[in-house]
Amino acid sequence: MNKNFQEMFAKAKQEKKGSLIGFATGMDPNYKTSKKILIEMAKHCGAIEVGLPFNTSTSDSATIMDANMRAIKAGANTEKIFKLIKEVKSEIKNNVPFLIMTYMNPVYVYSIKKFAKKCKTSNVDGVIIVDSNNNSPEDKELSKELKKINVAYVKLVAPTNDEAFIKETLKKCSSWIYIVSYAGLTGSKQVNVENVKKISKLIRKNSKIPIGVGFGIRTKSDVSKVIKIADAAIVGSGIVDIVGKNSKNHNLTKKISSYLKNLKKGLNK
Amino acid sequence: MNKNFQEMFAKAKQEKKGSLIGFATGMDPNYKTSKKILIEMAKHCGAIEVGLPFNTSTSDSATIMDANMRAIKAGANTEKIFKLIKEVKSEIKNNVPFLIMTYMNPVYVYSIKKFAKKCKTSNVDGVIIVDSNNNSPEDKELSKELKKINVAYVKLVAPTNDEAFIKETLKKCSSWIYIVSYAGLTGSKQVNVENVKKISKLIRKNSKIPIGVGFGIRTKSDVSKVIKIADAAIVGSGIVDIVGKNSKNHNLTKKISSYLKNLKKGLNK
Amino acid sequence: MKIPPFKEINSPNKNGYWINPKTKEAYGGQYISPLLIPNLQKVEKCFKKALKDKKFMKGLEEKLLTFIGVNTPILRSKELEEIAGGQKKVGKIYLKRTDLHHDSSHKPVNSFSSCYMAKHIFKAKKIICETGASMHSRSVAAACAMLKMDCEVHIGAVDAEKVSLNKDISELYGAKIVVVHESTKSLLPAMASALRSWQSNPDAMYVVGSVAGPSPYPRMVRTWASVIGRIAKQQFKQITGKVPSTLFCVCGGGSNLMSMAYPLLKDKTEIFAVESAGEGIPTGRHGATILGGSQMGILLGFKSKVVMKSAQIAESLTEASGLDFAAVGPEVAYLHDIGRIKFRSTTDMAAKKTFLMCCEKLGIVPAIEACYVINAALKEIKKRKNPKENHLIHLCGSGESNVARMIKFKRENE
Amino acid sequence: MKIPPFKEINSPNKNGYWINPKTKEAYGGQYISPLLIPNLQKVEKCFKKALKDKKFMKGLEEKLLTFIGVNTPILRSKELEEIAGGQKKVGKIYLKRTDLHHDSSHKPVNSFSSCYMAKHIFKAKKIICETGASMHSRSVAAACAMLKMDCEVHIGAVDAEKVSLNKDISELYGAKIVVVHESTKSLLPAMASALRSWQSNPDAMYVVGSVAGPSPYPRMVRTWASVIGRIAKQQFKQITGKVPSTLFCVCGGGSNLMSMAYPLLKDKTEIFAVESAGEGIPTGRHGATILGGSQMGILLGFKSKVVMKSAQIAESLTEASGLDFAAVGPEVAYLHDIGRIKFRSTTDMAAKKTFLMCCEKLGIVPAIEACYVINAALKEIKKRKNPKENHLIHLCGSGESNVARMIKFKRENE
Ligand SMILES: Cc1ncc(COP(=O)(O)O)c(C=O)c1O
Ligand SMILES: Cc1ncc(COP(=O)(O)O)c(C=O)c1O
Repeated sequence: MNKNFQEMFAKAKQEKKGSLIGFATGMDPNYKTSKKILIEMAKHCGAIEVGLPFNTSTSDSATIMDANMRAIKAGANTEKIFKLIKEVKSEIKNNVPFLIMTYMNPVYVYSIKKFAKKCKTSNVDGVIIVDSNNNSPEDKELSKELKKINVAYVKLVAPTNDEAFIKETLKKCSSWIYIVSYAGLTGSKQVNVENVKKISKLIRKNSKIPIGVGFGIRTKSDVSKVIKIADAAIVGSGIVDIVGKNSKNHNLTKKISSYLKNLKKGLNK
Repeated sequence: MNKNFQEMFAKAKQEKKGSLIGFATGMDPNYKTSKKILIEMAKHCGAIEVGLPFNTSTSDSATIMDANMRAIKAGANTEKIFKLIKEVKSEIKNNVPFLIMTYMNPVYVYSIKKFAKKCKTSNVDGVIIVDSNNNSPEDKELSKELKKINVAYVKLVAPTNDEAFIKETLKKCSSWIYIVSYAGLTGSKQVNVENVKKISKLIRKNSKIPIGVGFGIRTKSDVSKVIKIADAAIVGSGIVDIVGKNSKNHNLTKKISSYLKNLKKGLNK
Repeated sequence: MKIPPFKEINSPNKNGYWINPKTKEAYGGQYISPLLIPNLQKVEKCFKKALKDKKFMKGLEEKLLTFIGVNTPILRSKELEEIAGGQKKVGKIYLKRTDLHHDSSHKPVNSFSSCYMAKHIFKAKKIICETGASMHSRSVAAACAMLKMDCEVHIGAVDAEKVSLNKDISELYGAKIVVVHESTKSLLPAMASALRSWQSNPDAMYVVGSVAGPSPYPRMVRTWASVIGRIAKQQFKQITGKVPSTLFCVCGGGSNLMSMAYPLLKDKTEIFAVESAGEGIPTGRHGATILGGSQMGILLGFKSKVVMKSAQIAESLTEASGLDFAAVGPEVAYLHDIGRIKFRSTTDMAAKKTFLMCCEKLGIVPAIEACYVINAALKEIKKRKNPKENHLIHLCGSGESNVARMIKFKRENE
Repeated sequence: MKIPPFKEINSPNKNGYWINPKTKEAYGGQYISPLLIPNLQKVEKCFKKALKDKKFMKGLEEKLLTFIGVNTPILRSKELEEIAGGQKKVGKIYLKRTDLHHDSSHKPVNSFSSCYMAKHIFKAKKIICETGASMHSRSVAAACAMLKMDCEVHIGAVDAEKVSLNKDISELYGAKIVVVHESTKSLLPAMASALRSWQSNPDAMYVVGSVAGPSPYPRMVRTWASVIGRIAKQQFKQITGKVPSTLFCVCGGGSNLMSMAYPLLKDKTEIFAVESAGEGIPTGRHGATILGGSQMGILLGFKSKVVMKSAQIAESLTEASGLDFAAVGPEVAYLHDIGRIKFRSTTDMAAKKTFLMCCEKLGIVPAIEACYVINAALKEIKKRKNPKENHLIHLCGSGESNVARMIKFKRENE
């Protein structure tokens, strides 16, 4: 397991709390502001997912699609997102782990080996590839490369997946596993607690790996419900929404900060 | 031969002149004005064709189609056109022969026998049916009925017709024969003198019947050219044009009168 | 697939008349300026020559098969059977898919054949035609494009608006479009205008779009068009082992009706023709001839049943540009009067609803003209309630050019 | 007429990849949220079951013959031969008349087959699809209407304007239209939008409009669509005694190409695919994938040749909504890379002129997509100058929905 994630989950356990994982699209609305946002998020979140934008994403709602397009317009590409994370990590005081969340194309085009190496040199702690299939040669290669360098390969499981699929996924998954709480796009529905319970059970039957839950978590009460079952709550659209609506507002980071502070109140086990 | 036509051609011959036959749509623009027009025309023309309007005519240019529609709007029907001719003839001082020019439908619908009888009682001297085919039962019946009562049955021949057709036509034709001077609609082109020469020759080979020429005769010079070859020049669109453009003008009959006076200067053989 | 050969039955006499044996009434003939008589004689001669010319017929049939695509299928419609009450109650319903022709209607079969004859036998350089729904003009223009002839189309101003897609396609094919602003600004004055134009261009050939006009057109058009019915009859026998119990066709002038009915005239098939009742026959605003109070009359070169006001041809009115005609072809009137063809009618409103129904339930966009027949057929089939019958409906066209008006109708009615 | 049976060749491996034997490059696969993996497995299972289910296949083939009308003719075009230099110089040119299908393109063959499977084997109540030229949506919506399923169509806002006729017809068939305002507002974002919608409706079945998408779609679509080529191959042999010397198809995603090419892959036919060069490939404003500087990439569930700017999918641009796609299907990319299919391209301007030429010289209104292939085919045929060759061009659609834009183009250029 990646060291930073290990520490995060251990600390939370000690405090009888869950962890909050925040998502923001890298370079949304631009490099400078994105950097400020990520630094601010690192004060409140247990871990941070940075979206490496892809213009033909297939699982994102309009909120995150728009963020992707803003970032691409601002010049976002794989190289710059690595640079952004590296700079942010060097400026923050803590060891908050950072993940890159993206689709397979940017990774594949960049070259999987090079991408893995760059994770290491940029202090990236984990990678999530939304559209990576267990059977694809790219998935195999990426999981192998990330394992070598102890970067977490966090994989998604969804309410439609059966135990066989979850078992297969667990073989490659490292540090934690990501439950998609409903059948739908990021931020398009309310978190579905029943689904989470069902999938968690299947995971727990097969593994002790920490569980993060994402899709549809926006409020303190959402966080609270999820933390009763899982180890981490992932908040994406809620944050990206604030960025989208306040991209030229001087109070942007303050707004994010107070939004996250409130969510954290739901982290008690 | 109808007596009035006989007299007309005889008189013209004596004077070494051709005859002028004028056409106007009956009841165009309305009953009263049409009556004035016809009375005025009777002062200048050797004979008069009165159009019994049909809304689906197939050989008329826009000028006469429009006249038809004005007359129909003013309530024209077969009965009223007969009445109009009868009244006009009773008011004029001379024996100018009147023809009804129309399509087969109004005659057929009115009943051919009844139509022929009505010609007699309304002092109609002749009938022209633009779309009557030599082989149709209606043509046979109509020619028979008109013959009985000595009403002229004037038939059309065109530049596309061969000698056989002309011979066939002559069998039924009485009082005079009508040469269509070109392939086209009433008033749509200039009179074609070459055509007239060619057809006249074919007629003359087979008959001594007087020849009228129509289609495209508008000016004194047109009349003059035609009268060199034929016995009568028929002017239609030229008159109808004046009616169309001056239907509400108090000088309408004067305009027609001076138009006809000028045309008459072309009648010398 | 070969086209079953033509067999002449029900011929008109030498002057182009069908004679009712009981009443002696004559239908058809040739009522036109003497100017055009030689042309009509030439058309007739060419037509007779064409039918006997094996090379011509072979060339024509190949083009009908590969250019027009006359070998269209017959579709069993369980969906319509369901709507009519279920196959077990009303029998089976089949649709002849003439909508799948090149240029989307039955018209191209006659149009192409006539133009092919004009090119190779009449030796015309120019074609003149009139059009209602612009299905005819579209297919004449297509034929002229392929055969390198000039094409002049007469269309009423109202129709030019209503079916602008088909009009635009005619123009893309290179046709010269003459917009007619007379009387109803629809099919009837357009045909008068075309006939007038022919008189100014007697070297051109006129191609009529229905089984109307002066002799020999009614006979020639139904002979060419009957390719559709000859194939359909053969197909139907292959599918059901029999000729259809009933045949339903819409009737404007009667070309799609005759195209299907002609090869079945001597069979036991009950034949129904469907007219447009417009806003309802009693309102006087309709396109129904036989059911709309017609009498014998003479127009546009032929004698037939016509709706008139005193001696003037009445102004028809209907949503369907292809049915906007106050007369029917002479052979159709004759077949009605001798009792061989029965008539029904459908209002514009019912036809428009049938259009939406066909889209939503069949996945087919029918020409609006075809909706009149589908509606009336369903009613008749329901009434007959005979599970042993096999019904054949002529889906005589596809409705792309009606979409603009119909989507408006749909949105206004939701 | 029976549809020649399907024979599997060139299968992908069990993970849905075609493997280039030389480079070991893999094309295809399944790159999608885990949410949809079970659905894709179910689609694959249903597809395999369908192919083996005799009753299903019989029912499907009957509908393909009578509803879609797949038995369309092959037309010998002497007019095109003349344009290319004369038959004596360049050989014979034939057009496969897929434009005569119900709903006017090759799309309905796959659409109907997929929906029929969705109904009878997958047991879906709802279909989701994307569309470019709205030919696919139109035919999916028609199938859904007949099969009583809900239909949701994703269409780019630009295309919704461009091909509004087809969009309106989809709506008349009862489809729910989702207009997509992202990126190019055309086919590619529409497909992303459809895939997204499927994640929110995993009980629905997704029906792809080309040989693209995650496995098993590329294989399934080409298998269904190959009905067209199976019939065409048989017809061509009947007409000429041989398989075609050359085959020309346009290539957007590659479904009409594969529909015709698949049954000829093991034959000697030289196969050409034609892409849209838009305003010219060097301008970067085009819809050409293979010739437009593509590299291997992963998008919309599959790995194939893709035009990209850094790692982002490039924005294609072309007059033809059906070609507005920066990728080709994986099997197509594979067949190109192993040298089996050659590529050519045509600019928008040349395609538009070809559209007018086809109208004026052939009497055919082709889908604008088909004009790219006709133009390129004529060039290639001229160049080959081989009087012994028999050329086959896939006329993959009819252009009613392009008429509004093309009549404007004609009028502006006269
Ligand atoms: C599709 C369609 N059906 C029917 C008709 C009616 O004509 P007819 O009765 O001559 O077949 C038309 C005429 O344009 C038409 O376009
Ligand atoms: C008529 C037509 N041809 C071709 C295409 C291109 O698609 P594909 O290459 O998948 O056949 C389309 C797509 O909409 C189309 O509508």
